[in-house]
Amino acid sequence: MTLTAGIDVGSSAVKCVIMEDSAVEQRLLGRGLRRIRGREFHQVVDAAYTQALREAGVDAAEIEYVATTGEAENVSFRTGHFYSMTTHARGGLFLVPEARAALDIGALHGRVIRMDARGKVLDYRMTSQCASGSGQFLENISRYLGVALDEVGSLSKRADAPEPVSSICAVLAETDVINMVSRGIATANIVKGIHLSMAGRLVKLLKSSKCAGMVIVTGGLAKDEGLFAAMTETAIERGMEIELCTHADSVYAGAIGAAIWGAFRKAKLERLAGAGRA
Amino acid sequence: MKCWVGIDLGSTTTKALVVDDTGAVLGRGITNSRSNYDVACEIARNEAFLDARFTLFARALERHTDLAAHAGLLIESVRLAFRSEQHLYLLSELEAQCRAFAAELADPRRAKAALDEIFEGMREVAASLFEPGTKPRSDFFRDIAGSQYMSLAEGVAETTKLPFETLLGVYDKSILAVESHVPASSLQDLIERALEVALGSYRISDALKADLRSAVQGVVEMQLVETQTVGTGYGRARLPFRKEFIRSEILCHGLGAHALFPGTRTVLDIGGQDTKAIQVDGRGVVTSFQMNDRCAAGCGRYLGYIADEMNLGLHELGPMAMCSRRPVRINSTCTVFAGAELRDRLAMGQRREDILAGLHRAIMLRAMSLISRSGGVHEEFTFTGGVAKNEAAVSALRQLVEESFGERTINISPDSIYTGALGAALFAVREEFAEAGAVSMAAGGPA
Amino acid sequence: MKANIVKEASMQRQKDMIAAHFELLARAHETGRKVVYTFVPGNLTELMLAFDTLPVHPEINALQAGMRKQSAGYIAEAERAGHSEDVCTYVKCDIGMMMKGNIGPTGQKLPEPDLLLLSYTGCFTFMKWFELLREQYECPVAMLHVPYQSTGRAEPAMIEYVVKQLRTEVIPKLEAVTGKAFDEDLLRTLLGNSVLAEDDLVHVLESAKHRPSPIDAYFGGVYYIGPLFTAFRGTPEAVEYYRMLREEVDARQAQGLGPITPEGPIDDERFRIVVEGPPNWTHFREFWKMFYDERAVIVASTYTKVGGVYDRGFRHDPERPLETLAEYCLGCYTNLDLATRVEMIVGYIEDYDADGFLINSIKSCNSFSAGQLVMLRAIEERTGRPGCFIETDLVDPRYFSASNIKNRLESYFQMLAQKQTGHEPVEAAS
Amino acid sequence: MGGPVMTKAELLARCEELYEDLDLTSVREWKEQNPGGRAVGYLPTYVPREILHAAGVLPVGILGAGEQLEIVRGDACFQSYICHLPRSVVELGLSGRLDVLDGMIFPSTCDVIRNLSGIWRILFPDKYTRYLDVPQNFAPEVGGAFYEVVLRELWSELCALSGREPDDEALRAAITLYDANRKLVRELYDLRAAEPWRAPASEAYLLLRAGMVLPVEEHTRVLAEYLALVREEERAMVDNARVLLTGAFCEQPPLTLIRTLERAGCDLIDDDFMPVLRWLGHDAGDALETDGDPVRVLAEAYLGDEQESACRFVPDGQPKGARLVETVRRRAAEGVVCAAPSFCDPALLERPMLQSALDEAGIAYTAFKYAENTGQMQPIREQAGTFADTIKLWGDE
Ligand SMILES: Nc1ncnc2c1ncn2[C@@H]1O[C@H](COP(=O)(O)OP(=O)(O)O)[C@@H](O)[C@H]1O
Ligand SMILES: Nc1ncnc2c1ncn2[C@@H]1O[C@H](COP(=O)(O)OP(=O)(O)O)[C@@H](O)[C@H]1O
Ligand code: SF4
Ligand code: SF4
Ligand code: SF4
Repeated sequence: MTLTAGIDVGSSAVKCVIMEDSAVEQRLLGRGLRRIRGREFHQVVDAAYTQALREAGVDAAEIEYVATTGEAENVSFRTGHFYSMTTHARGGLFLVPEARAALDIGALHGRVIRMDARGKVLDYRMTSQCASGSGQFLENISRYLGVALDEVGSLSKRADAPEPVSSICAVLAETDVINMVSRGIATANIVKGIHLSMAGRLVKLLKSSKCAGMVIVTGGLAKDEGLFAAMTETAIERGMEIELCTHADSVYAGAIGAAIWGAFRKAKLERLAGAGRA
Repeated sequence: MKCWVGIDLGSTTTKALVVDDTGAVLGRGITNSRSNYDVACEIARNEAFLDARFTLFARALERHTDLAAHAGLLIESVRLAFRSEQHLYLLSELEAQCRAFAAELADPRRAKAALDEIFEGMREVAASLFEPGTKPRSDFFRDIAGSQYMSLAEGVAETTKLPFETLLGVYDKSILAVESHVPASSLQDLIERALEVALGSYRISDALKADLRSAVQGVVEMQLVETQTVGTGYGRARLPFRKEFIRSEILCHGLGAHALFPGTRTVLDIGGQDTKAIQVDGRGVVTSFQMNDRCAAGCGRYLGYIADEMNLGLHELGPMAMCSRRPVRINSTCTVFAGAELRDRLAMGQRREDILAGLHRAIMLRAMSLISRSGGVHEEFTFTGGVAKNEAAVSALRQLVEESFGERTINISPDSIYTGALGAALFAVREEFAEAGAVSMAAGGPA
Repeated sequence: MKANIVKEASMQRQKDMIAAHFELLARAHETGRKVVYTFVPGNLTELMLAFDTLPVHPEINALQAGMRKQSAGYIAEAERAGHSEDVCTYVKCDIGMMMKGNIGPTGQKLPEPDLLLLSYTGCFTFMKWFELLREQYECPVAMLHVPYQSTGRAEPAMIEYVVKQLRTEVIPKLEAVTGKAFDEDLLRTLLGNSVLAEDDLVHVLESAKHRPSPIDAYFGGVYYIGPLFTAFRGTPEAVEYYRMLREEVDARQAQGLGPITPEGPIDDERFRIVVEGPPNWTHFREFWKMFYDERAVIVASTYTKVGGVYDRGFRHDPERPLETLAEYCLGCYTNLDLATRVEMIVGYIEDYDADGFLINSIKSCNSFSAGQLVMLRAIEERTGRPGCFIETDLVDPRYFSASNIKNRLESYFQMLAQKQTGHEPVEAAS
Repeated sequence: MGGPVMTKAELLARCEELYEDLDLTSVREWKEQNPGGRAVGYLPTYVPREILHAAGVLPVGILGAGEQLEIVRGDACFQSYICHLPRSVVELGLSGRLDVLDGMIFPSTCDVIRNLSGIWRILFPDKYTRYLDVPQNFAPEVGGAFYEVVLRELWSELCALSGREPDDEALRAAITLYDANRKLVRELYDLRAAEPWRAPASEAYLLLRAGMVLPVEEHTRVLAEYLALVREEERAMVDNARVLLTGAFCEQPPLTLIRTLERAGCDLIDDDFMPVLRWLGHDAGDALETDGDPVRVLAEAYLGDEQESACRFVPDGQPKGARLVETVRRRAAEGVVCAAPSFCDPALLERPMLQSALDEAGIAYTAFKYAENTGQMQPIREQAGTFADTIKLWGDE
């Protein structure tokens, strides 16, 4: 039994998990999530970590490997760091064992990671560096529209005539949206329009990485059922043979993957050390 | 009294300006453009007319032998009292909205308790916001109320165990509602109430008080006839005006800057999502201009995102950046990534002041390129638009202009944000004279 | 052009010519005619016709796809296949079209090429374009490297180099593909036809010097150059088309009529503008409308010189068939250095008495775009007339921001109006 | 550099100083020490530096301004969708930093560089400006003959600039000098491929950048010293992924990017940085013994060499990417990083062809774009790190 922690520092939130690894099986014991929101990030990491430990009922001293991922290289108490696509693939696989690709949608990026049954990364694609179509954009717009983030999804599903968003740039799209409001377009239709435009980009990414079969959506936007529905629609429309799925713990995928690789690495280090001694 | 109006429907703010037949400014109004365009116009226009009455009130006082000496202070306290009244009024509207939305939540009882606590806190602060000598963080209710609400809600979320996101959602929805309707209560009522409040703390003879009241009465009753309105700005196409009464913001900024500083030959306007470099001749007529391309990197909204990210008012960015000793170099000014860039650098251990200073310089660098594209700075230079209110932006600009073009006179008006509206108002005056077949006025109008 | 436009006979004629050409292409494999893909700038149409091959111009297909609103889908297809967002959208549109079955503008499937004739004039992207196509079609490429006129002159060594390549590379490959021997006399005859058509085209373009201009030399101009810049130069059909066009334009000019637009003729031109850069094809009508709504007429444009600069005196010379083709290739607009381009535009502004000029900077096309901002300053300085700068793309609708462009154009026209009228009363007042 | 033998750290510090020195101080110093000597700048890709040398001209590679310079006037000349290099070059020019140069050469590379030559003429009408056409037809009697004319013209123009007479002997000597330099560059790459931890890419990069400004004799000495030092040095092996970088042939990535890649676990064992140093893969001088005309020797050396580059046409019969695949195999690389400048048409249009060749050969790759002033390394680090993780965890499958 190995107890490991995974810490995923994103650009908008910190996610932590505590996992138990018995070499054949892993169990998720505790989770912690904190939005960063202008605060000093070490503080946020501590808060999220404490929350996860508390839920797991584990003491910090019991943790044998603290694995970080994302932008967590500065976490002082880490044991090792893994790159985020490696971890999202592994985490996605843990959550949905049939998944052969993870679509990670976070605050500033979208990326597709294709993997095999052991979590080996086969291919990956990222959205380009321009921020249009990212979670941050959605967040900004929903604030303008006065829609709480957790309502975005259900609202979008109520749309009857989605209004397309034309601009590539998220800032200019914001103006589009303001125009729509003043033209009296229903909020649901605006939100759906944004979801469709984001879905278009993300599905394009899936298509270019030649994904097939089960794809698990991870990251913060996995919770957004509206975006999920829009992506499913778009994928069907474009004749893609994929099945999108998500998981209640999708937002923790990176952290989970890190924790699992941490255990893997720890075992390997021990083997190496053992071999050294022998 | 006849007056002319210029409306600048910008991408972030809507400005209205009222001028008299000499082109002198009577009143200014400003509001967020975020809400409905028509409403934004309406609000800005109302505010400008109201402000015009303050100006007329001041003129009346100045004509009064005994009151003239007090005029400045008096007007100021009436104004503050007025703003305070207005704030309280909006706060009560906001509260009502929030409560209505909260009632629909899954746990209305807990939500109510949370709102009780938040609004109590907000009202407490509200009293002190408009005391003489305090500098408000922003001109906008949205910003002032928003930052208070946010910091209070954070604590309340912990104690009531209501998710912060939920509380935030309630606010976002409510502020939108508050911003999107023209206040029901007559603003004129407010002005009179404000006068009473101001008089309460003012020791002058009853006779003078009576004179004052009648001066206010006279001003309030005076008919302000909106003779002609010219619209401009990013959203001008949405204004319900005839085409002749809509002017490109380039021409308006050119003319406005010329009116403020007749020696101007180059104008830089940084608005919410566009940056324009304009060259004008000795009459304020535009001779060439350049605008940023579709990418909105480095425009005013950029600073907005940064302010949001730091939970600061726009007013506070400049002063903080000015405290920097070693600005960092920043290359990317993608507006949407602004927040990320900031977080990234904070995580790297760089100082907030230094990052901010770097960001301001990066924005002005982009602007400098546009200026060079339009032909450079050879004579007097005027910086207009909202960002000109930001001292760090101005100081970066001064430095860069000197580095690239040598020493130049750089004009900044405290009313820089109204320059476009001023240009539009002057066009309105001119349009009317032209229509009447009279000789039109000099291009700048008598400023 | 669409039906609601005033139809001139030449328009119908051009339509018929194009339809007939695509008909031939559709049946090329039945009839055994060889198909050669090639480009507009520096095209060797007479030489291709001398071998009885049928030319296909990928750029024209791309622009047609743009006008038919299909380009977005094609570009998306190419980007999915790994092409970058940053590169020329003509290429991506063409590749996407090929991936989706190579259905041409008339709805018929285009035949695969027997030869890719890469006469790459004025733009490096052409070279990559045909490298990409070669991977797909696995057919030979005849490469004709045309050196750049960096000092505005075609040096003898350059001409010699191009002629040598025609002899050792292009002609042998055409011979190999068609199984026909090179017939220089036939080439001379075809070149003779070219000259007639070229004379008439220049006459038409120069009619814009007249006030009011009977033509729009950009939005209308792109139609006028069609036959001469594509598959028809050297054919009797082209000669006849241009004679017809010339007569129509002369008639309009004699009657003092303005140019025809999709919403009727412009009868009272208000602004005369010179345009540098290609048009946008996805919003061609919308873009045009922004001009004719303000009664702005384009009196000269550089885009109508991409397939040959004829109005500065060049004509094909049947007496020196290969040399003249070499000189033609070397002289296409985008193969000229920037100073020469500036010179040309300044000349247009003066000769056509324009109020100002517009640069339509195309995201895709560095060949045109790199340096346009420097040209803008140089031209403004030389002529004292204001320039307007806008950014669009050829066939990627994502890069056409109507509100942004309209905003600029509106400001620009208001500025011209202020210049035209604003000054006098001011002086009167002061 | 000369003088007492330096330590490796000193040597690299000196190179980094040269890399960061946008004012071309070393060129100024050279001109002071060589009265009457001329210095002429050239842009990336291939330029026959032997001709410059033979004309008494110091060739100075102008590779942009990296991440260091704030761009104002350069941005005024270029739209946002054009790569970064020409902006910084214009900025360098307009800020007077290139005043020490007596001229500029713009080798045929792409439309941007081509048009930049015209911009240069407009902005600096008094300076010698040369657009250098390079043939895409590789037959000696066609493209070769044309190239010879071009080179002779260049030579006589440069001689006019420096007040010398074209002298075959001088050109022959120059060819020999540059051959010696190329030989050491090849050795450096061989060493990197064999023991990448000895000569990390970030060091090699600095070393090669020094070759852009130093006189060839001195650069050859620097290379020799470095090679001698690192061969002796005790340096522990590092377990990194062996990757090859392609696509960076013109606008160069900033040093921090190369360091980021290394830190993310990638050893760059081959690349196409600064192609002018490696365009000719063999000794041109060998032909001098059989052909008396050094200009022709140089022209044919160029034609005959099969350097694959996005700006060079691949004639029929040679599949695109074959050379890349061959290099991967020869260097025993485990993967390819396709790194291209943003908005670089040649590199980006080429990319799908290279990638399909890699796919076919079963070689792993990852791709991203950069600019010479890219500041945000985070996405690149994530991507390269994942790539290295993948190779390290499963590379041998
Ligand atoms: N309930 C929700 N519905 C929609 N979007 C959400 C929700 N919760 C979080 N998000 C989005 O998820 C993003 C954060 O995702 P995350 O994967 O944590 O990103 P990062 O790792 O970059 O911090 C935020 O930008 C936010 O917009
Ligand atoms: N008080 C202030 N202090 C600093 N910056 C301000 C202030 N007010 C507005 N701004 C800046 O000005 C921008 C809006 O400028 P404005 O000229 O009104 O733009 P627009 O006309 O596009 O709405 C805002 O995005 C903000 O960055
Ligand atoms: S277009 Fe918009 S999102 Fe993209 S870089 Fe520019 S500001 Fe950022
Ligand atoms: S870059 Fe320009 S000239 Fe070249 S193929 Fe594209 S559109 Fe044509
Ligand atoms: S980076 Fe690419 S596009 Fe830019 S100048 Fe170099 S080769 Fe040309």
